[in-house]
Amino acid sequence: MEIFYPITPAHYLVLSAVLFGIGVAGVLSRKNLFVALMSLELMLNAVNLSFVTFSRVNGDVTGHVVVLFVVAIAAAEACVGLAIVIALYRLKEKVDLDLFKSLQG
Amino acid sequence: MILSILIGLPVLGAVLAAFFPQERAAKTIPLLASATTFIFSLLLYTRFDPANAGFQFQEIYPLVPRFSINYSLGVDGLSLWLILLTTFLTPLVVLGSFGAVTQNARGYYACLLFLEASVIGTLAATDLFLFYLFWELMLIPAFFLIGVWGGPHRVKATIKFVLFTMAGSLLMLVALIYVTHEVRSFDYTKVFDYSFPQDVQFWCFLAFALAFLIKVPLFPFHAWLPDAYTEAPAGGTVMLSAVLVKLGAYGLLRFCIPFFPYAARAFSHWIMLLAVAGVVHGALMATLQTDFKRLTAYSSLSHMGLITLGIFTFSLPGLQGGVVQMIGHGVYMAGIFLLIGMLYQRRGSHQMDAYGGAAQAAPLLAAAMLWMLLSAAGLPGFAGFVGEILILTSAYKTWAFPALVAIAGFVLSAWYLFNFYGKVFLGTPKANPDNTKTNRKTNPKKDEEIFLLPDLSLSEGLALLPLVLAALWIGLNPNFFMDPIEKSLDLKVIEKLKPQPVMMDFAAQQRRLQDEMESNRQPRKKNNN
Amino acid sequence: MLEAILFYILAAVLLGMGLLVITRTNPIASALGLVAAFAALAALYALLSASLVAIIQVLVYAGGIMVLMIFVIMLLNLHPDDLKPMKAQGLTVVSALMGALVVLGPVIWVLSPAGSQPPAALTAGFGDIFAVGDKMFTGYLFPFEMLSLVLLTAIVGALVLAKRKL
Amino acid sequence: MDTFPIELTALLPLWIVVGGALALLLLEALLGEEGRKASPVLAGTILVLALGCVFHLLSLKGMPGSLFQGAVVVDLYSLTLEGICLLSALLTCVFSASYLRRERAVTGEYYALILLAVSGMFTLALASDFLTFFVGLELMSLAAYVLAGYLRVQERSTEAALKYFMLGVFASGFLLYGIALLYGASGVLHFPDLRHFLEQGRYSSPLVEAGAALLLVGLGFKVALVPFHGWAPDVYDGAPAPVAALLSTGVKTAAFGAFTRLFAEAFGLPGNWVPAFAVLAVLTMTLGNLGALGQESVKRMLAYSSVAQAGYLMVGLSAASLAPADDLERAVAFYLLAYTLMTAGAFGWIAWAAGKGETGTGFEDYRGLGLKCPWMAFMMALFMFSLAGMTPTAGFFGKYYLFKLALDHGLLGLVLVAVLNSFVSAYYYLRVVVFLYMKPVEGKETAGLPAPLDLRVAFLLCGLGVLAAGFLKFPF
Repeated sequence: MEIFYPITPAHYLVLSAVLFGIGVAGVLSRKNLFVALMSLELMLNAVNLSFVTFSRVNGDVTGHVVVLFVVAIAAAEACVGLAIVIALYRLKEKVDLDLFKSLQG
Repeated sequence: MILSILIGLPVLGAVLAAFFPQERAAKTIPLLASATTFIFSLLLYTRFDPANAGFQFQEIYPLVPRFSINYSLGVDGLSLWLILLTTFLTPLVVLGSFGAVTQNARGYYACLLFLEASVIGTLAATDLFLFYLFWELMLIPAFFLIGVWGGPHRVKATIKFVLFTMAGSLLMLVALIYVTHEVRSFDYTKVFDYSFPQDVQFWCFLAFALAFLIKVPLFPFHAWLPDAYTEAPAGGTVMLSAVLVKLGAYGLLRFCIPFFPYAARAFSHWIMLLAVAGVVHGALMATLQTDFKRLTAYSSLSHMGLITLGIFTFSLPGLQGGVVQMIGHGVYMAGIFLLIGMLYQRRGSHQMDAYGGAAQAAPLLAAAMLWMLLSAAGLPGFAGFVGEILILTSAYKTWAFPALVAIAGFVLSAWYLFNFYGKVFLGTPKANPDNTKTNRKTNPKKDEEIFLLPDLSLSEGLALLPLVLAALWIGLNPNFFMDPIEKSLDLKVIEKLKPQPVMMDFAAQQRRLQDEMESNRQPRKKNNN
Repeated sequence: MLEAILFYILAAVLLGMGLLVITRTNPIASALGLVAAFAALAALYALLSASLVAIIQVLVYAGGIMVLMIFVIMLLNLHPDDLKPMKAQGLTVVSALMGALVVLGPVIWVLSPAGSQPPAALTAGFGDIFAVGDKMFTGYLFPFEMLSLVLLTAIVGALVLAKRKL
Repeated sequence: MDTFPIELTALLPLWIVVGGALALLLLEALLGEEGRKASPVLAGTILVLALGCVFHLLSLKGMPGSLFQGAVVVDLYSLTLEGICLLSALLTCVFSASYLRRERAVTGEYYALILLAVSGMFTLALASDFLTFFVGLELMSLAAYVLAGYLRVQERSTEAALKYFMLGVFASGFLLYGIALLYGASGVLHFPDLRHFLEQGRYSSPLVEAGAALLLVGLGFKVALVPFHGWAPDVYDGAPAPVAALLSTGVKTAAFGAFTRLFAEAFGLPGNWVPAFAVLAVLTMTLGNLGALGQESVKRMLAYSSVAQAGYLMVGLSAASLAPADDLERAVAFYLLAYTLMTAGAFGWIAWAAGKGETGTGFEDYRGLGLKCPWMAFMMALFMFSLAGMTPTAGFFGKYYLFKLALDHGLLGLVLVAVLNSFVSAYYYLRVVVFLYMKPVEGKETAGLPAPLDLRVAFLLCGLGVLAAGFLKFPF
């Protein structure tokens, strides 16, 4: 029982690591662009959880500042990512990563 | 300033030739530039002091001050004749190419002059870094010369040539970085005075020697040579055989042996054996060829093996013989390859079968060729003789076995050279392959035109005359060439090769160097203030 | 004890929703899963005394980014046939997950000093808008200024990529 | 003004570039068609102005060091990186001007995005804490994603953008995770603080190592080190050629420059990183070169070559924990300068020679071009010689300094591998020259391509730079 209770920062870190892993798995396995984009968001959020946890551990709000920055940057990335999806959709009428093979080799 | 001007003049000529709008001027500018360079280079001979073994005509300017790389030039006995050989041959090559090169002539001459400049730079550099700069720089014009104006398989030949040479020089670069880091200087004399520990000597010798032996080329590293010589245009072949390969031998004399004497002595027997193997291999391959340009390429390989043999006897006559043979080889190979180019220009073939009885149609050409072949075969009184005898006798004294094999190789060389002469110039005249059978129906010609093989033109004759005279001059008066360089060879190579009585303690040497650096640094600081 | 119960509930929601995101065929379902995951994250932040971050998480992520994403999904109005179900990629998912668990989790668990040390005592107002704002506008003023350019770039970039005529 | 000015003026180049980006956007919005025509000129002027400013700052005595409470550091190294990035952007602008006219895709936003990317590069070059570093990286990358997909009517361009974006954000995730772990271990974000923390040796967990390793993975993706390079050939190949010039030079310069500063200054732990970096170096060089060997498109060959070139940089970086930071930064900065001149030149040349829609990027397409356009072809030959590391070009000096650095610190084996690689690379670089000059023209004769004056001037400067860079006095 000792590893389940009491809750320590390490619990949060493991949670964050697993969430990161889910995000990575999503990016690697899903060919649907939207899902890939959402998986990227999951990865960034997992990191945010780590930052907040470390902030709590160190008793220093620098981590919170970083998280706010990351939120803004994630918004910017989502914006550009969705724009790319729209541009692609105009060319192909599909949003599947598998369809874009002209550059391989 | 003489040396800088010698490098600068051809560069200037090359730039002018490349930029000048008129194709006609493209011929006169390079000729003027190279001739001026030659005349100017005579100053080197007249002002050279044979009693001084050190560098003369020195110039030093900082090039990359932060790494204390200097633009420093100098000439001593080792490089004197090779520079003069280069400046002597270039105008002749330019003159000899007038008829042969018609397409993109401006680029051709620019490359030729650029090559001359980089060769002179390589020979005159007394800073190791500068030497490497020029050494690698030679590749670029040579790459273009073979690749653009060469024969049908030129691309393969030029890539092979560049890659072989590069492979060697890159390893040399690593060794060079190592050596100069150890000595903490790029200055030739500093490295020269330093004695390296034995294991360092071994590896660095191998790395340096590989670069130079590929260039010479020594027996197993020669695969680039037949292709490059055969495919290059006549002028390019002359530069390759008469000048570029000499730089390999020069590198051995200048860097490899004096820097790493211990390793040089340890490897000398192996290299002598390989040199002799090259002599025999070249000779045997030459007898098998039906293409006479390829034949001559192999004979050149064979003769370069002899030069390497002479150098690695480590005796004064052997070294002198090597240097004289370099000059002689440069002159007669230049002659032979120019003449081959002229034959090709007339018939469009390098096959011995395509010719026959050429002496009747072109007596002057035949006479010049005979003269050069006699030199090459080492007939007494001609350019090849003195060097050969000196090398063979001193090699015999050092180690009899390879010398005897080399003599056998030389007998063979007389045979294939005269076989070539006989097939091409004697016998019954053969028709020009361009005008035979199928061609004749569509393009009927008179009988005279079929056998047409015009004699030397004025510019061709002018290009060959100095070579003919030089071949004789070297044969008749070898001391003219040997005396000025004796002192340098003796002090810079042989002295260094004698086993050192007391090897200086390595740590002490490092300390001494560091002290020297400190003491150098301090006065400079004062000056700044 | 309360913290532990909350933590486990939230962790279960977070991971469950995360898995939902990467396994659903319909992107709308994924998006809704993501919203739920973000909400759980916000609650976790609150548990870690990061009040401002928790609020921003809800406002910006759930309120902004997700709306944008759902909007685009609706805009493109994809035909269900276009959305291929996940093929035999379960293996990739499992391996990536296992990798993350096997490598990252234990490394942090076992080796992190944070795992065994009690967290630092908190000052009053830790993680509220004053503390964070104070930090952001003193030590991190320069990157904050640059952040405005990031947003500008995103706007211009989206415009360039998505407008009809070049 | 002989000594260094205060904070705001020390960052003047950055302010100029940011102001320029805003001005270009306003110009496009207010003047429309007229503004479009003027935008390349305006962008060029701004970049030249900023470059002049950088040169002026370089010539001043007494660098201010860190500013904005340690967020940025202005020293000779960061100023030099700024100069190189500006050079890259300036060349890109010149190459783009005629390229975009040909593709009928001129907009003011394009140049504004270039300037925004440059401000990201500056931020990255100046960064002295992880947050600034990350923001700079993202600013640069976002602009780069958009630029890669700028010709969105072309499938290859949009695809390049997608691939670049996906892997870029993916890499950012790892990078950020690495930063989080480092922050967790040390509680600080500033590089000097981190170094201080590490030097005290108080940390007892591999959290630092794990963080730094994740950071390495993230940066490895960004600068395309093998095995994280998969995206690079596709992106450089698919992006419009002038953009590829910017992506492979300016973006890489900033990322590598910051990478170097990070590992030379923040993680100055003796010996720790040598094996990891050496393995990355060997893999990157070897696989990059092998990839380039088999290509039939010059543009794609250049893409692989830029991967291989990153490997040579890694050879120098392998000495990061052994050599003094100054020596390392100097060697890296010089190589980046040389690399920028030759690679940007080569991609720019492709932009010129490939024709409308970039249809002619194969080796075969350049048969005999050397005879039709001798001077333009000669420039390409010069870039190829430089990339192959032949003397006396900048490429040779760059490699020389890097290899010397590694060799001086005992990495003989690594240098031998590097030398072997540079030998292999000579083959495919020279192949370009062979096609330009040594292959007979087959089929129909095509007329020589016209080259506008601005292009010619840019190539001439590039060529002269390649020839002279090794002999010029370097800022530090």
